[in-house]
Amino acid sequence: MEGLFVQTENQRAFVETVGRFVEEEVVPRAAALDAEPDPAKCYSWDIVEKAHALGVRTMTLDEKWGGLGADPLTTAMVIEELSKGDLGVAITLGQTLKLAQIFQSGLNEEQKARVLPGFSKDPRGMLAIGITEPDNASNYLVPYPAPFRTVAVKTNGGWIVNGMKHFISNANRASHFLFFAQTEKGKPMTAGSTCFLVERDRAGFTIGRVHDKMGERLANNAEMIFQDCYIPDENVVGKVGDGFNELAKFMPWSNAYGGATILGVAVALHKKAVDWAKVRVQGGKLLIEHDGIRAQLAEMRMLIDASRAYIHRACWLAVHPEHGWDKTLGALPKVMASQATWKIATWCLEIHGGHGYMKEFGVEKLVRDAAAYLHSDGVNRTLFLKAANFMFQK
Amino acid sequence: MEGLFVQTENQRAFVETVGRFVEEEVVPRAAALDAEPDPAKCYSWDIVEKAHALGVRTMTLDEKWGGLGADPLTTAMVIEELSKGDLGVAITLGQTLKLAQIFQSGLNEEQKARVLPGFSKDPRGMLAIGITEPDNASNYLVPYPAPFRTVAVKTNGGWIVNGMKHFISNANRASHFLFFAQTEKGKPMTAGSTCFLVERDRAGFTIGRVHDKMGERLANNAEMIFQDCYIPDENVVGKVGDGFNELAKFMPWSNAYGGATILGVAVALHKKAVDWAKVRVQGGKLLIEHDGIRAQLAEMRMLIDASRAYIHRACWLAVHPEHGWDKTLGALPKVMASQATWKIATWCLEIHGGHGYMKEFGVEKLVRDAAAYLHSDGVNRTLFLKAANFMFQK
Amino acid sequence: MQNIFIQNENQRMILGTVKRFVDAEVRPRAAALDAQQDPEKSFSWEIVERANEVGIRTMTLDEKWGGLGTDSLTTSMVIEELGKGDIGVSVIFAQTLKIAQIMQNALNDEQKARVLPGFAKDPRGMLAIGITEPDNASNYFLPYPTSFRTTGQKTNGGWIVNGMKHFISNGNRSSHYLLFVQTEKGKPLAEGSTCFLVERDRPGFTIGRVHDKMGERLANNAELVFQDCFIPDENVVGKVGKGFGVLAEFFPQSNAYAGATILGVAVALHEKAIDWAKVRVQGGKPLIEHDGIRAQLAEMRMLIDASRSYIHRACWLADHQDHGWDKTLGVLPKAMASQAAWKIATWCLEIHGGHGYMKEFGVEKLVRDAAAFLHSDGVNRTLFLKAANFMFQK
Amino acid sequence: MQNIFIQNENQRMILGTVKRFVDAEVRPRAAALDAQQDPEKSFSWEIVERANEVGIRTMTLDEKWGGLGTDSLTTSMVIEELGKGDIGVSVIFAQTLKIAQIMQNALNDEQKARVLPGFAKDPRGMLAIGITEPDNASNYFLPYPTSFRTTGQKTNGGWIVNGMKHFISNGNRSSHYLLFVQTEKGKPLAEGSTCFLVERDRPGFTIGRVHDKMGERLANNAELVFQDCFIPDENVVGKVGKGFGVLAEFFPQSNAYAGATILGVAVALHEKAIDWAKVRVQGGKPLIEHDGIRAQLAEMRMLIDASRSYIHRACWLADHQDHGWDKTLGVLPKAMASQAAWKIATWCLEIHGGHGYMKEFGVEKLVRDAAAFLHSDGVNRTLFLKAANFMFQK
Repeated sequence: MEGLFVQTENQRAFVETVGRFVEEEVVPRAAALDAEPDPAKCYSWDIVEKAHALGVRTMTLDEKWGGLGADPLTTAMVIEELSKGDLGVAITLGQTLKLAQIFQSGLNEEQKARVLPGFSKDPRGMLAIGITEPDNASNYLVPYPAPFRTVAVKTNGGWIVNGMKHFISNANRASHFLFFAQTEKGKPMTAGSTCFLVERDRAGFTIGRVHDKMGERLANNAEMIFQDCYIPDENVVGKVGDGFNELAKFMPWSNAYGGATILGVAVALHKKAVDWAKVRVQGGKLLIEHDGIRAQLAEMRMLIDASRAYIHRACWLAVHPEHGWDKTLGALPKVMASQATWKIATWCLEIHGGHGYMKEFGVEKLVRDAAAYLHSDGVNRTLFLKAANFMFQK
Repeated sequence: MEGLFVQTENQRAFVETVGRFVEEEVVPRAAALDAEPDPAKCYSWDIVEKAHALGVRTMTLDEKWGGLGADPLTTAMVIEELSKGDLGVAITLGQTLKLAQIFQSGLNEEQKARVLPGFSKDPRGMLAIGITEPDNASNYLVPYPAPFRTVAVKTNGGWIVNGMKHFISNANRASHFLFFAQTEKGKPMTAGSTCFLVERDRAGFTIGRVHDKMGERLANNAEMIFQDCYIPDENVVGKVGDGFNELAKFMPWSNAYGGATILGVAVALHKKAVDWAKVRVQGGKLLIEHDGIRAQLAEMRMLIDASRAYIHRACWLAVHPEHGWDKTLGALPKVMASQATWKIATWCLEIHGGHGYMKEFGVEKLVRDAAAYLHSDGVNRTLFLKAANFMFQK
Repeated sequence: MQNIFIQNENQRMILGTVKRFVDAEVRPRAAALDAQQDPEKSFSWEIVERANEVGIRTMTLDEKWGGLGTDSLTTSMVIEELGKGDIGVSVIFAQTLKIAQIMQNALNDEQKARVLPGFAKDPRGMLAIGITEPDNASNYFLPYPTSFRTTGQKTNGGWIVNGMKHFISNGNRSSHYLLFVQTEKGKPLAEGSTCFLVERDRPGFTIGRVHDKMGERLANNAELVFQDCFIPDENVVGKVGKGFGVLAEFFPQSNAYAGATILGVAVALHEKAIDWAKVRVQGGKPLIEHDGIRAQLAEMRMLIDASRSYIHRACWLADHQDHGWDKTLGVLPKAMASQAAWKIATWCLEIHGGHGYMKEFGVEKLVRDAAAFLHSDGVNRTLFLKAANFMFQK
Repeated sequence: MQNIFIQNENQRMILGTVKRFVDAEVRPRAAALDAQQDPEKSFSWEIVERANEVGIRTMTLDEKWGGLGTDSLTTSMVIEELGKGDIGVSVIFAQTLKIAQIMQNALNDEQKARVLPGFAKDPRGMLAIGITEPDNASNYFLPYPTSFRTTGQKTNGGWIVNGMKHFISNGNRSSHYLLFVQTEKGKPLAEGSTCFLVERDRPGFTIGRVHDKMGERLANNAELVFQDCFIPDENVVGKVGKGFGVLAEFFPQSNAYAGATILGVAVALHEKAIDWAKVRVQGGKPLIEHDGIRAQLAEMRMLIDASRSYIHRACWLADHQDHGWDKTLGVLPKAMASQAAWKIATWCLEIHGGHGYMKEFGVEKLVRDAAAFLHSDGVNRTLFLKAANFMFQK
């Protein structure tokens, strides 16, 4: 199916490499990791190190930092490929790939020189970004004029930060973080927050609970806790009080990455459904010979291909905005892909009957994974409202 | 299919009578009337007179007024039966059946004695109710504290009314009307409007445009226009300034009637789909032998039967509220039935392929008819909001 | 006719007892049992024993056997009430209550005298029914002319049974089983199978794997394995070769019971969604004040009430078949309720955003539970095909 | 790769011209033409002649034949733009533009020299293709091994054709036709049919009924009737007995063009919905400020953009098949776009309430139009089955 969309020889070759990595390193480990009751144990450094060895972990870094300089379109293809093997792995690495792009664009030269070489060399170098707070999820997306609860107060040569973030992907695994704190009281987060760079071992910064999730378990999400954490001025990213908007500029393809992440799950579900339909007999003939099932398998394909066309368009226009970038492309492709995936998950489960519900077939894991993107990267309804704001200039 | 739900011998016999009437008088006329370009010509007095002769037109009147005293459950069954033949006919008669119940409950003795004998005897006696105004549709349903634009000013011995109503079923066909006018300025309609009885030939009251509709064409909807129309005090229904709430008490089953009205269209569509599936050959076998189509025909049946069970429950509880009436039953059964019908309409059209799109097969008329109840008796989204207000006490 | 629509005093009393049982015994245990890694440990004898104490376990038995003799409508209400607490608990009792009804009708007097008193007295007495085999699920439903793989060979005074069943609810927990066995080779299962009564401790009958499921974990499903298991002639239920008729004849309400179980889950999800919508603030006001969410909560209510109306009607007509029982009522109500529950599960998850995905909120458990009935008691598509066979006499 | 995603200057210029044409010539005429009772009168030669003047009618012809030589991607953009004005106008030109492309590829040089100059010069030159027969619609798509009923008997210097086609777009309006005829009896149509070029005035070829359709009325569909019609050998297109390959080989983008037509309708509906939401007040504020409506308007946008991405990709790959053309791209994009359009039509109607149902607002016309592509160019279910055949090599 990929043949449809892979465009250049380079992309094709790299995606194939990633595909082999997924087959060899991810797929054999995924079910057992998913089954760990302790969410922290669902994470695999082995997979990360193997990805590092292949150059996947750092592929979005420029060549001068030791990467491949992959563009967003290629990166989206790689993320989808990872996700065919396991959603959590795609998130763990995808988050790092995206943040490496942001680090390159958003950090100043001193910061880059300080952070990127180490990140590039460390086989376990992972990145995370702290935005979501218990009472502040959609407010960030829509945006509603509320402040962050995580607060930074100016002090000599730096800032004292107090507060917490939750649901943060890679939080307990990352070496470097970006996070947002309110630096001007009484202002909404969009006008009075600042973006900071923080290192894992900084005093006053600790990791809270690792969240115990329904699915996407191979990725860890955790709380970030700040208690009188001192962060020096040289760790401010962009401008004080304006980090928020500045950063947004560097992430136009973030939503499309979210779409690619969940689309891999759709492809994996579709493959399960096709494979099962080819072996399961009902009423004396294979399921795949039943009209109703055949048509449904093709409809899944349609939803996957339309979603992918949309995601790729968004990735490409994000770097060629003069050809017609529209801000809705920063909100809707993930919604399309996650709705499609959820429909496909439901149908795949139905096609498998009772077998889909038993853990040994692997379908139920994919359904639990598929559920993640009804909310990840923004609840779909919230993203519709965000897009509507772009469309109608609230 | 009806055998499922018909409960008493009386009901069964009467519904069968109506079924014959539909087969003999409605079905043979419907396509030609629907095709009239002038909406006023789509209406048939012949059908009304035939319905009168059978006692259908007056069946909800008490026996002392010459009717059969049919209860809401029986009436809902009859309305569905009519609608299997034609939606517009079901609306024309259904509106009259419902309003006759309201007249009996809401009019005072003098008013009843003045109106009901004539209505009962007149073979063309039809009833209408004027609520909707161009700027006031959902405000009435939700309700939002806006006033009616149609205003009645007190004068000696009566009221001077000015304003207009639109989209009113039977407006150009009725002998007697109820309508709402704002009698207290500055108050919302729920607090400051009064219900009036008005006769067709009253000076200052005229009929405006007959609306040209997509479907349900055998029913007429028209504008009611009041220009310095004098209405005497004895035509006030209920209390001045409180007619609105008082009347609502008499109509708990109104929404279920709406559901029964559109459900008949669903049954007609289902029948078309089954009949076609039994004769149309695809790929060497009848459509009805294709898994996908068979399953879909059964799913239609499910949607119809669940809707009907819900409608009947609402009708029965409306007259036995002590057994568990809930106000959502006055808002949701129509939504359920109209959503089901629209899905069935879409599937029926798809099953017919190009043939469904050609006027001679009659499917496209049913699709145009089915569309009516996405809004009739309240836009579905508005009714959800209305039900939510009942559920959450806004 | 009353009984179709209302809860009488007796029902209200029973449901009150069940609700107290659910609140006191099921809810406090459910999350921890669900979280057990070993599926066997997700089952709780304490719950069974408490249910026994308040009379739930045996309520469908006639009074002469120590039960309450509840009719199908009341039983379905109880099953729904249990499902509000936990789907697995609802399933284990629904099976037992249903099979007790079948036994009372289908066993001969000697068998009843032999089995029912012990079952009634045993506080852990549970029942199971063995039909599904790895290659024979939908063939049983549709039915397709294949044989059961579990076969019985006639021998002196009885039958030697070999084969296995899987996915059997209560398979590892029951004291007595009804088992379907092919006793005439070369015939399809609908014509050549026999129903046997099997006791738990019969030599040659063992329990295989307990299935590890996505959800519905408080119920155990297991394999039944038969190796040269001797079953005496006196354990034949009904007539040899007529096993298939046992279910069809004695258990029309089975599908509606399944519908009641999943409906309970839908209600629990709806409650979660409402509770969350009342406390979660988005854009400065609680979710429940957002139009879109309000309308959705009302749509959930509609789907629940329409499904319940349909289920109740099916149960009542199953007990009063001369009032218009139709065979589609034995297959479609579960499909309706499970589709509704799945839609509600999806919406509930979306409304909760990331919180719904975390195990501590309990929403993700309900989603995993809701998924069970896309296939349990028959994949919906298969049930549609079965209904189509009734509708079109294949 | 650029060409997949962007509109270049040339495309922008052409689309500007088309938009002006639509605004000036199509929109002002559409409602009145749609309202004509006689389906023939819904067609407008004025529109065709104006389109000819600005170069639309012949734009797919190579420059040497007097056209613009537009590629498939540009052509699909033009077709969508026409569809925004009126679906029927889009259909009549999509047919002509598409068949002109086929003719350039499939006709031999003598045939081209004979036909194309005249077609290019004739301001009313329109084209049609005759495939569908009353008993042969989906058999052509799937394909199922039946024969066409329209047969050709070899005779001296040509063929004697008898039979009929129906539902043919432009059937009564074309100067030239491509016609599919069974020339080898006993073979299925995929193996024994031949494609013929037929001129309008050929003896023995007449036009039957013009079909009276629900919508899409500005396009005429008609029957083609052949009674002992002699067609000379030099009118055979391609090879005798190989007619079926003509389409498959020369017209991969046909399905995407159909998708573009219906996508135009979706865009028009979306615009209507937005315009109405901006002016209609409910509960004291415009609909567009209601969350539920805002989110829905954004979801429509998503469906439109995902469909368009998919259509554009299919068109581009159809012209550059070595970059990864896949046969499913020749069947699924229309299914995607027509499902999206139908959902949008339903929502647009709901948002308009009663106003959408009245003819004067123009919404009901768009709904009737949108219904056309549930079947046009293949019923969606049939297309899913066709795609499944490509995916699983039946």
